[in-house]
Formats: sequence, C-alpha cells, structure tokens
Amino acid sequence: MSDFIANLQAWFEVVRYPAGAAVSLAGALLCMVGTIGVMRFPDFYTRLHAASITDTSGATLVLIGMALMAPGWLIVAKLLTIFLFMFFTSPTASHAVANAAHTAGLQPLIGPINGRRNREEDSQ
Amino acid sequence: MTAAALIAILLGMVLLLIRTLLGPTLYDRVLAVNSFGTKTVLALGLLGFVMGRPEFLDIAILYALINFVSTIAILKFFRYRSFQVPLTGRTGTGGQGGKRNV
Amino acid sequence: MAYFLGLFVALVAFWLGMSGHYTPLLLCLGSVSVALCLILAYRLDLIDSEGSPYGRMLGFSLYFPWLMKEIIKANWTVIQACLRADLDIAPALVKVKSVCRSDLAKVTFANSITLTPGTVTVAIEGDKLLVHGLYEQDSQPEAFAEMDRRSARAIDGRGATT
Amino acid sequence: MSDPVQADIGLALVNILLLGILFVVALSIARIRSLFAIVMLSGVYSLVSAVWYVVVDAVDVAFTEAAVGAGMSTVVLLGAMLLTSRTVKPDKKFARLGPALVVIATGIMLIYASVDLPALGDPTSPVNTGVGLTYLQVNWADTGIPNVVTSVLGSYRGYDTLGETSVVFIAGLAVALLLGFGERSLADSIRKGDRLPTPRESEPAKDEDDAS
Repeated sequence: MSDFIANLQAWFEVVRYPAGAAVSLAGALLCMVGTIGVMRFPDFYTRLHAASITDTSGATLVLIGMALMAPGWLIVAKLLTIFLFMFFTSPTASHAVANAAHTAGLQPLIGPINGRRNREEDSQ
Repeated sequence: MTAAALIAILLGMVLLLIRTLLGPTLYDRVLAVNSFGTKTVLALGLLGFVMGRPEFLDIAILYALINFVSTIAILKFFRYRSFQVPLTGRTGTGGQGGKRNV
Repeated sequence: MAYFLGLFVALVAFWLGMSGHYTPLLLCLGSVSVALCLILAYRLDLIDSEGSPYGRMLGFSLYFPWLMKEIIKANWTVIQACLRADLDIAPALVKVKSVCRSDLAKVTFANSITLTPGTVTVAIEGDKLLVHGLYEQDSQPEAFAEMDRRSARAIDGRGATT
Repeated sequence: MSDPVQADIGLALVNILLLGILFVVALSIARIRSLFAIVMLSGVYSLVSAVWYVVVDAVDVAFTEAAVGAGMSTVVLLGAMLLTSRTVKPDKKFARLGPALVVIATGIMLIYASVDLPALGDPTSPVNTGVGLTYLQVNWADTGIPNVVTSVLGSYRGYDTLGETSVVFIAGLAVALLLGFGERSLADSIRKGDRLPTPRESEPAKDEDDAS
C-alpha cells in the first residue's frame, strides 16, 4: 500500500509541471476569450458579462495551474489568498461598476441582437 | 508553456487596452481597467513561475488588494464627486435607478 | 470575544502563511503587527459578526460547491456567446424578488448572481434585485429561485425558508 | 521547468510586449483629450511598468510602484480632476514642436548612454563588486532580516529613511489639504444626517471627444 502511495507521489512529481503549465495556459486562453468578448459585445452591460469570465474561470484555472507548479506549501497558501480575495471582491467590483452606470442613467440594450445592432429603447 | 500562458495574458491586456482607449463611456474604461488589473495579478504570478522565483506572489496579492480599492474609489468619486461620503448607512444601493421599469 | 479570537486566529494564520521566515525577531515583529491590526479593528468597530463570520462557515461550505457548478455551467454559455460569429445575444433586465432576510444573505445572493457569468446584479432595493442578463430566456426570475433558496439557507439558517 | 532557451525566448517576447504596451499607453496619454481617460491610462501605465520591473528583477521598485502608482496616484489625480474641467483644451498646431524636439534629443542621448551600461546581472559590474557585495555578505549576520533592501533601508540607513518618510508623509498631507478631496459642504451635510444628494442626472454618461 505504501509502495502504491510512493509510486503515486513520484508520478505526481513528474506530471505536475506539465499539467500545471497546461492548466495555466487554458486559463490564460479563457482570459483572452473574455477580452475578445469585451471587444465584441455591443454595450457596456454585455461587456461586463464577458469580463466576468476573466474574473471567474480564467483566474481560477491560472491559479490552479500555478498551485500545481508550486514548489512549497507557502506558495499554495499565497495563491489561495489571491483566489479567495478575487472570489470575494470581483463580484463586488462588477456590481459597483454596473450600479454606478445604472444610477447615472446609462440605458442597456434590450432584446435580441443578431449581428445588426437594432436598438430597442426600454419602456420607461 | 508557462511563458505561452503569460504571453496569452499579455495579448489579452493589449485587447483591453484598446477597449480602454475606445471607451465609449466612462464605465467601459473603468471596467477595462479593472479587468486589466485582474490580468496584471495573474501575469505577475505567472512571471514568478516563468523566472523560477514564485516568491514574487506578494506583489500579486498587493495588486489584487489595490485594484479593488482603486476601482471602488473611482466609482465613489464619480457618484458623489467626493471621497468624504461614507459608504455605509445608506438606504438601498440602487438610488432612483431601481424604479426604472423594464 | 469569540469574534475577537476568530479575527486573531485569521490574522496569525495570514501572517504565518505570507512570511515563510520564522526567526524569533521576525515572529516578534509579526505579533506586533497582528496586535496593531486588532487594535485598529477594535477602534474601527469592525469586530462583530460580519468582521469574523465563522458561524456561517458550515452553511457556506455546503453552498460553495453548488455555486462552483453553476459558475462553470454559466461560463460555458458565455464563452460560446463570446466566440460565436453572429453575436447571438438577447440582453434583458429583470426584477428578482428574494426570500433572503438578513443583509449578509442578500449580499451573498447578489454576489452569487454577479459571479455567475451572464448575469449581473445592477441594483438592490429592499428585497428586490435588478438583474441584467445576457440571454433573455436564461434570466427569468424563476431561474434564480434555487440560488436564492440555497443562499438564504446557507446564511440565514435552515428556518429561513418555508 | 521548461528548458532555458525556450524560457529566454518567452521572456524576450514578454519584454517586447510589455514595452510595446508601455509605448502605446504613453503615446495615448499624450494624444487623448479626455482627462478621465488619461487618469485611467496612467493607472494602466503604472500597472504595466510594475510588471516590467519584476521582469528586470527590481521587485522592491515594483512593490512601491504598485502601492503608489496604481493605488494612490490614481486617487490623487481624480481629486485634482475635481477642481478642473473634464477635457484638455486643444492647443495650437505647432506649440508642441519645441517640447517634442527636447524629448527626442533626450531620448537619443539616453539610448546612446545605455550602450555603455553593464548587462543585467553582470557579476563584474561596479555595482556587484564594490560595497554592495559587502552588504550582501554581512547583512544576515548584522540584522537577521532576509530582505537586503529592507535591512539597508531600515537598519543601516534608518535615520535617513525616517526623514524621507516624514517628508513624503508631509507632502501627502499637504496635497490632501490642498485638494480637499471634495466639496466640504457636501461632507458636512452628510455628517449632519441629511439625505444624500442624488447623483447628478445632468452628468453625461459619455465622456467627451477623445478621438484624436
């Protein structure tokens, strides 16, 4: 049994760098997808949704990848701190931006947008 | 591969920079800069791993903190035109915005 | 006092986790900084149930995996929306009525909505939340009912939902 | 770790990208008219430059840049914006010619001087052979602080640092007093418990022309 665990540990030591790098790369690509969304989407509120991909899945995957590559527990603790902090503050920041825009009277686009940007004013 | 991830994040930063330059509204800029800050945190972390010295994560933590604080400061400033307004003790965060019907 | 102890433990854990150097001199400096933080928190009136919310840890840890699952599902939708060639989105603003009673439960619910990509809480007024969604069909008030119920149960306790 | 050559190519690409972003941001700050966009871009500038400081191993500078450049200076610049208009006046066509010449001349001189700089981390450079090396050797025995820069600032140059910190603190205090950070009457009315003033409805959501 202890043999098996030792084998598992050795295998993990071999595999964790490539695996961590791959997971980081996947997270970074997700971040890029989010920014592509920020570039493409038609108005502020929809861009907010695209940006939240970066904050959630992109950041989480990159941090998991870094934790896999980490040389010691201290680094993992720091990464965990960053994750928790982002997890709690990023929705607050998004909400603050959205609320500020809404309070200032920025109207969102409503209704289906299929390529062409047909603007439907909301009934106020 | 870690370097590739870092470069992907930097390319994302370039795209966000374009959004910051284009605007069109002030809130787009705030959003883009906030997202830029998140990416900077990730880039700093990855940079530590690429250079083989992950102790640099302290700076990433500091950035995560400062990014949040400055975003809130900017929005507070634009809402109340002052930094002296307390954020607590208000009734409802929506202001008159919630009354707007959909 | 319990809150004070909770904050103390959290600060000590944070310092030890950040430092990595455990010589007597540095440990002394660390305990001084922890003590300073505690005094500051006391002066700022931060030592209360919201300053160290450990009573809800259990409920929240049950809620967390479900939230993660929802976030992953929602992520997939938004990633597809970002990469699709014809930009097939239908944004909508909806009003959601929440069953959460305490402020902390409402904050949890609103933050959960914001954290799932594709929906953002724009404003909170009383027990109503104004939510902006990327897809009209995904952001009807019924879609948030389960999240609402779960966050209310996680924070307000089991008796909150009937 | 991946093999060193690959990592070097990666770092070179990172350097190029970071410096490219810095260049574009600096150029945009000079060209854009909207003050708010300029404040945001200066925040971006300090974010990117801090990342670049980490690339060239100046972690302490990056730390300071993070705290001061990205956090504090954005807030101070916003406070300054409160006291002035929202856009820069368009200036005359050739008014920038003189400054541009000065900048270009300085740049050429700096580039010319940078050829003589020792390579990054060169062990035979004067910085790494003289008194700096001694500090690196005796630091741990003298102070017991793991970070050399901290030990030099806090121990060997303690009084100097105390003076510097006081000066910086007084300067910050003076800036805060000068700017006031908002309308006093507003803060007073809130302190008295009146209702909050509603945010200005007349405030246009779009900030003005920044196409240039």
